Amino acid sequence: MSEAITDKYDHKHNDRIMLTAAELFCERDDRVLFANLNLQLQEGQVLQIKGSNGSGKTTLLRILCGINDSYEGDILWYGNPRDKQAEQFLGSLLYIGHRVGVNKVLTPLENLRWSASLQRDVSDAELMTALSRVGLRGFEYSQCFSLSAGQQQRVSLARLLVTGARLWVLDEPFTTLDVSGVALLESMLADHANSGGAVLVTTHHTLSVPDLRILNLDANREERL
Amino acid sequence: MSEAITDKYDHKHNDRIMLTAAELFCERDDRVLFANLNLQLQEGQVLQIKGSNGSGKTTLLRILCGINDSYEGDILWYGNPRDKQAEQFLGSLLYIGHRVGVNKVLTPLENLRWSASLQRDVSDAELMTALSRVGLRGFEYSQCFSLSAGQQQRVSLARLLVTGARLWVLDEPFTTLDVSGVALLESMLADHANSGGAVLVTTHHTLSVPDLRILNLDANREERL
Amino acid sequence: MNWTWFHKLGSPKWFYELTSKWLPWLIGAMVIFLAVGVVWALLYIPPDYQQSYTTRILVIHVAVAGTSLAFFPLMAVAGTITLVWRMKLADMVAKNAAPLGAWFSFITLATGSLWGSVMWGTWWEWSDARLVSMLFQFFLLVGVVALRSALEDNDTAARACALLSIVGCINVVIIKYSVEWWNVLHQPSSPLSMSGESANGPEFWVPTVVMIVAVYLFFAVSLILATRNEILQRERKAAWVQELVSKA
Amino acid sequence: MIEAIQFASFSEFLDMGGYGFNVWSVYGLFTVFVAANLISPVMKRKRIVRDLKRRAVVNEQQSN
Amino acid sequence: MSQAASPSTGHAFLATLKRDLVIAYKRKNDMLNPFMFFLIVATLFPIGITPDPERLGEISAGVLWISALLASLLAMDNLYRSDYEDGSLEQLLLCPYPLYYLVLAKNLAHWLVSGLPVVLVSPLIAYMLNLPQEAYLTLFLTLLMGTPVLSLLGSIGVALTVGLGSRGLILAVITLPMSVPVLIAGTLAVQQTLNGAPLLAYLAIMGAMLLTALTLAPLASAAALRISVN
Amino acid sequence: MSQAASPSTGHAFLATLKRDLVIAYKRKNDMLNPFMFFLIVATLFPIGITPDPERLGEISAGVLWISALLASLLAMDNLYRSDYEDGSLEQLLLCPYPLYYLVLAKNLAHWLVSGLPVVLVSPLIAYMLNLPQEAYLTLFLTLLMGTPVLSLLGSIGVALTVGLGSRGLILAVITLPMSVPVLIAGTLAVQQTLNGAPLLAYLAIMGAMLLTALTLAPLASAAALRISVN
Ligand code: HEM
Ligand SMILES: Nc1ncnc2c1ncn2[C@@H]1O[C@H](COP(=O)(O)OP(=O)(O)OP(=O)(O)O)[C@@H](O)[C@H]1O
Ligand SMILES: Nc1ncnc2c1ncn2[C@@H]1O[C@H](COP(=O)(O)OP(=O)(O)OP(=O)(O)O)[C@@H](O)[C@H]1O
Ligand SMILES: [Mg+2]
Ligand SMILES: [Mg+2]
Repeated sequence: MSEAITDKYDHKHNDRIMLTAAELFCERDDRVLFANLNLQLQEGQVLQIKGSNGSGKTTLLRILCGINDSYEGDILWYGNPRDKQAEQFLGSLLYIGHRVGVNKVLTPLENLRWSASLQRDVSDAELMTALSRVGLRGFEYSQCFSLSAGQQQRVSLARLLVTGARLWVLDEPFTTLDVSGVALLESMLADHANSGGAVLVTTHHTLSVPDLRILNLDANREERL
Repeated sequence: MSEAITDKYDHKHNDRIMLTAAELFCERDDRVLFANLNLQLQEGQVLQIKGSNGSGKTTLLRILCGINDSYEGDILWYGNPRDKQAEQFLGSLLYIGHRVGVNKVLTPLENLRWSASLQRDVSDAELMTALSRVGLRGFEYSQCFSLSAGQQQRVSLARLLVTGARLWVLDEPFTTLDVSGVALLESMLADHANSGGAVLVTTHHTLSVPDLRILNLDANREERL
Repeated sequence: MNWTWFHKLGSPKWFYELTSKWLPWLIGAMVIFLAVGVVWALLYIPPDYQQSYTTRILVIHVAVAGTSLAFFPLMAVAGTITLVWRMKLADMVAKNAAPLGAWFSFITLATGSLWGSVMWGTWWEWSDARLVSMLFQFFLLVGVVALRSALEDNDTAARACALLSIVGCINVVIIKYSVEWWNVLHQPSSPLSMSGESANGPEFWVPTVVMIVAVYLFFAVSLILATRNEILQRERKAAWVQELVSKA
Repeated sequence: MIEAIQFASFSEFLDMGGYGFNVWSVYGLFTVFVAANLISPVMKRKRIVRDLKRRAVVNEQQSN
Repeated sequence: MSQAASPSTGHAFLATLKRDLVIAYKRKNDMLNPFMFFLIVATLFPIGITPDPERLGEISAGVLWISALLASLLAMDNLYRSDYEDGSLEQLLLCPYPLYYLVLAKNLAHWLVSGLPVVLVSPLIAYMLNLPQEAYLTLFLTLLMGTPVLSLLGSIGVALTVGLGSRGLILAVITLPMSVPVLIAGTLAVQQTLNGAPLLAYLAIMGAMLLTALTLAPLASAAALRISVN
Repeated sequence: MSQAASPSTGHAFLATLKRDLVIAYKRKNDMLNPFMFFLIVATLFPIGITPDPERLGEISAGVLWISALLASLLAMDNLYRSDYEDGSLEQLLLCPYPLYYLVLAKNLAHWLVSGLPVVLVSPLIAYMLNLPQEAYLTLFLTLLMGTPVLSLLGSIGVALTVGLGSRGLILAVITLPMSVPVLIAGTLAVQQTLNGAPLLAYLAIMGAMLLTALTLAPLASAAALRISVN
């Protein structure tokens, strides 16, 4: 199946290939999650990772970001080993995991200000705009523990709007969003891809994003068996 | 809007009305979440509560169950005040919240055994059957921290199969489930309703369950304004 | 039994209006008693043959110390009302009583040791039950304040603090008796016992009584002022508050 | 009962029979204590009223 | 509470007890740590205060009790925390049996795992700290009766603070004053035995404390849990 | 580490420092509690050991140091816990700046909030425990230099244990042995001052400890965090 995906790539634009994973192998508790997994992500692409519960989506994302390093295989960033250029890689990466990184005591604004500062310098006006774009106008100064589950998720989505990161890695960002939230996030993904960024996203939803590519971990596994 | 819903009720079967909420009012941080909210739930019904993020779905469920008691209004259980017959009410209730009540250190089997014991006496064979029905065969003896997000959610769903509770209250039970998991849960809801149970569920999904009734908190709010 | 008076008592509006009427009188009385008490104590109490002019400390100490013992019972009663009847007013009083009580306890400790340094030649004495139990009353009150500020939800905080106040009230009593008992068995009764002070004549106890009344009045005024603020804040959406504010 | 004023001179008054530090500390503390616990609620009340007024104005503007 | 003695309440009690013991067993440290903490804190004193055996002997009873108290306090944090975080506490509250018994089951499991080992190792540490021999039995018995009281009291504090982000310290600030009477009774008993007083009177007092705590503290904890989860 | 001194690293350092101070300020107790804990634990000793001022004076230096150590230990729990639980820690690890500085910022904020108040109140408690007057300055200065070391060392322990369900105790078991040298140096300094030895030598030792901890401990903490989050 690795070929199946690789074949679709546009080999003329190799310099636009951001992230490459080659021959990834990961096993947990004696269960092989994936073996021989290859994937490439180009600028301007949205790649959805699908798979049944426990198929290894979260694990794959964490491996690609470098949070988890119990894997075998190569991960390349613009053609060179990712770990050799950690600074550039991390400077272009934004990861939002299952746990979204929102402190409950701080307000949405304070949370966003700190997250942004880890990547670049952002003015408060920009932060406020981002917050109201994700539907948190009026909640900028409430402490986050008093927000609903979906509202907390929205705080983390505001990070997408203020970061300069080119590569977004999102682990189930749709879970608690309502219909308008889902539409908003889909449009954000499309915009990002349009402007040359790339997105890696896991979700069980059926995404409506133009030119969506899908990697199905279950298929990968079945083929292997 | 209260009439809108009430009118649909089958007034001949008043003795089949499990749960009634009359004139519920709740406000948090000076924001009125709902006022004048009326709802009735009969045996055999599935009621989905909809609403945008922060509209008060979670709060409503917790109020109905009695976890949260900062509300005004009356809640009746088979026509009598809920709090006067807490034992019967709690004996017929199963609540699964955002946090699903799965201990990470224990195995799915141990988790389920304890949850079940809080309601009734269940044999291990029954528990194992329930676990494999929710797709956790082979994971019965793994510790839960090593399960994926969706698998942990499935552990909590197994409780639905072993409890004798007539009223299920589920807060966003679909979030991390894959396609097969969603189908499974929907069939479980339908079965439960068929056998005379009742379900209160919040989700942003479009549920495919026969005879689904929907309460939209946003509509409620707009009408009020 | 007719409970209307009870519910009326629980109405913040009723309390606010009632105290509006009483406050001027209370404040007036407080100022008079404080002035008379302080002037009398400082200028007119004759020196004790043994304690010289330090009896002037005692005037303040006794008044503050006596009042500080009222806080835990007050908070426990208010807490019970909060837990059982959910009366908002009781919690508003309890909320403001805790920090004020911590202040009172602290001043008791400070004036006590300022006097102790003269009388006993030491600022602090671990073997005295009254001192130790007062110190722990201070700790417990700070604990209540800390818990209040830690819990974000008003309703949760109210009930949690109510429970802690009740437990704490019992605890202060137990600590006091256990320290007493501990020391009685430990060593011959402490030579530093506070009771049975030199037989003081009226030239001493009259200003003391004046001061006690003054401090009680001050306690009432301060607590009422703080509670009224609390009412304004929590009832800010009520029509009568908005009307009141627009006139202010 | 009220004897004469107990001090002949002001410096004697300050000295309090050698215990000036203790006596004046107690009265100083007491003054701070009373003043703080009266002034702070009064100040707070001013703040609250100002805040509520501002809010009322904002609300009015919004509803118009 | 009408169902108090019904077989299913007992069933839920046992299931909860067993669950908590299994969790502790799986975590392993839960059992080892209070014990290690007790050991380490007790050894801080010879280092920080004095290594002289005679002077150590004089302070050893107090040091042992204070170490036990702190160990018990630190161990408390585990009592309801993970249940709160994963939502099990809501299940507990929504269970049709009286919360009193379930809280009691949790407290019992907790003491078996964190209090009992401390009591069992205390003679060893007493020896290391040069406690006079006559006091061993008293120390052991008072700790045996006193540590459950500490657990039961601590449980109230944990229940009140379980929803807070910053834990540990506020718990200590609430719980330590409540433990002082136990500390006094315990050290007093040891001291008096050294002075030749009869042991029984002190044990009676400890027993009374334990009984009172057993009946009242779980009620307070249960109420506190309801408040915290709200 | 090539970017170490770039303005953006400094920006991230300040932002993190400020964030942690704001969180502490909002929680309020974070600031009050280490202080109260220190006070309360220190009062347990007169009650548990002896109220006799003379004997208290002998043990007071040790008691103060041990209480400070325990207060610092208990306060540690807040350091990375909530960041781990809400996912902020992953953000920290995936940030392009050297983790060393960010960890240092978090440690600094933590000490300012929980260590400094303990140092400031120590003379009062020293008085209540009847510490001989000549030792005040030494005690104060050694605590001022010693508590940051305790924080920095504790940070390693917290970072290692941040992923564990049962906290508190395992942390203590890891951290306390590491803190013993600081305890020894601190109490020794006080003792020696009482014997008339010059203060400066001890301060130099403390200073050396502080410098070493400042350069090495955050590196160890950073590595430990990477391991824990994995
Ligand atoms: C920090 C030290 C002290 C504390 C915490 C303290 C505490 C108290 C308390 C709580 C009371 C109120 C008792 C009541 O109204 O029933 C009181 C009263 C009193 N105190 Fe103190 N005290 C301290 C030092 C002293 C000293 C040094 C003296 C003088 C030797 C003293 C003499 C008195 C007297 C005469 C009374 C009033 C008489 C009585 O109610 O027994 N106190 N103190
Ligand atoms: N502890 C709290 N204190 C104050 N306000 C709160 C608290 N919890 C929730 N709220 C407020 O109540 C509102 C409703 O929250 P709730 O969690 O019920 O929403 P929800 O409908 O479940 O949303 P979601 O779809 O995001 O889960 C939110 O606007 C939130 O700000
Ligand atoms: N810490 C761990 N230790 C051992 N095994 C683990 C651990 N974490 C995950 N696993 C195993 O790895 C597998 C994949 O987990 P992962 O979280 O990546 O799944 P997922 O595809 O994200 O599933 P979901 O859709 O439920 O989120 C699971 O079967 C799980 O048992
Ligand atoms: Mg996942
Ligand atoms: Mg919700």
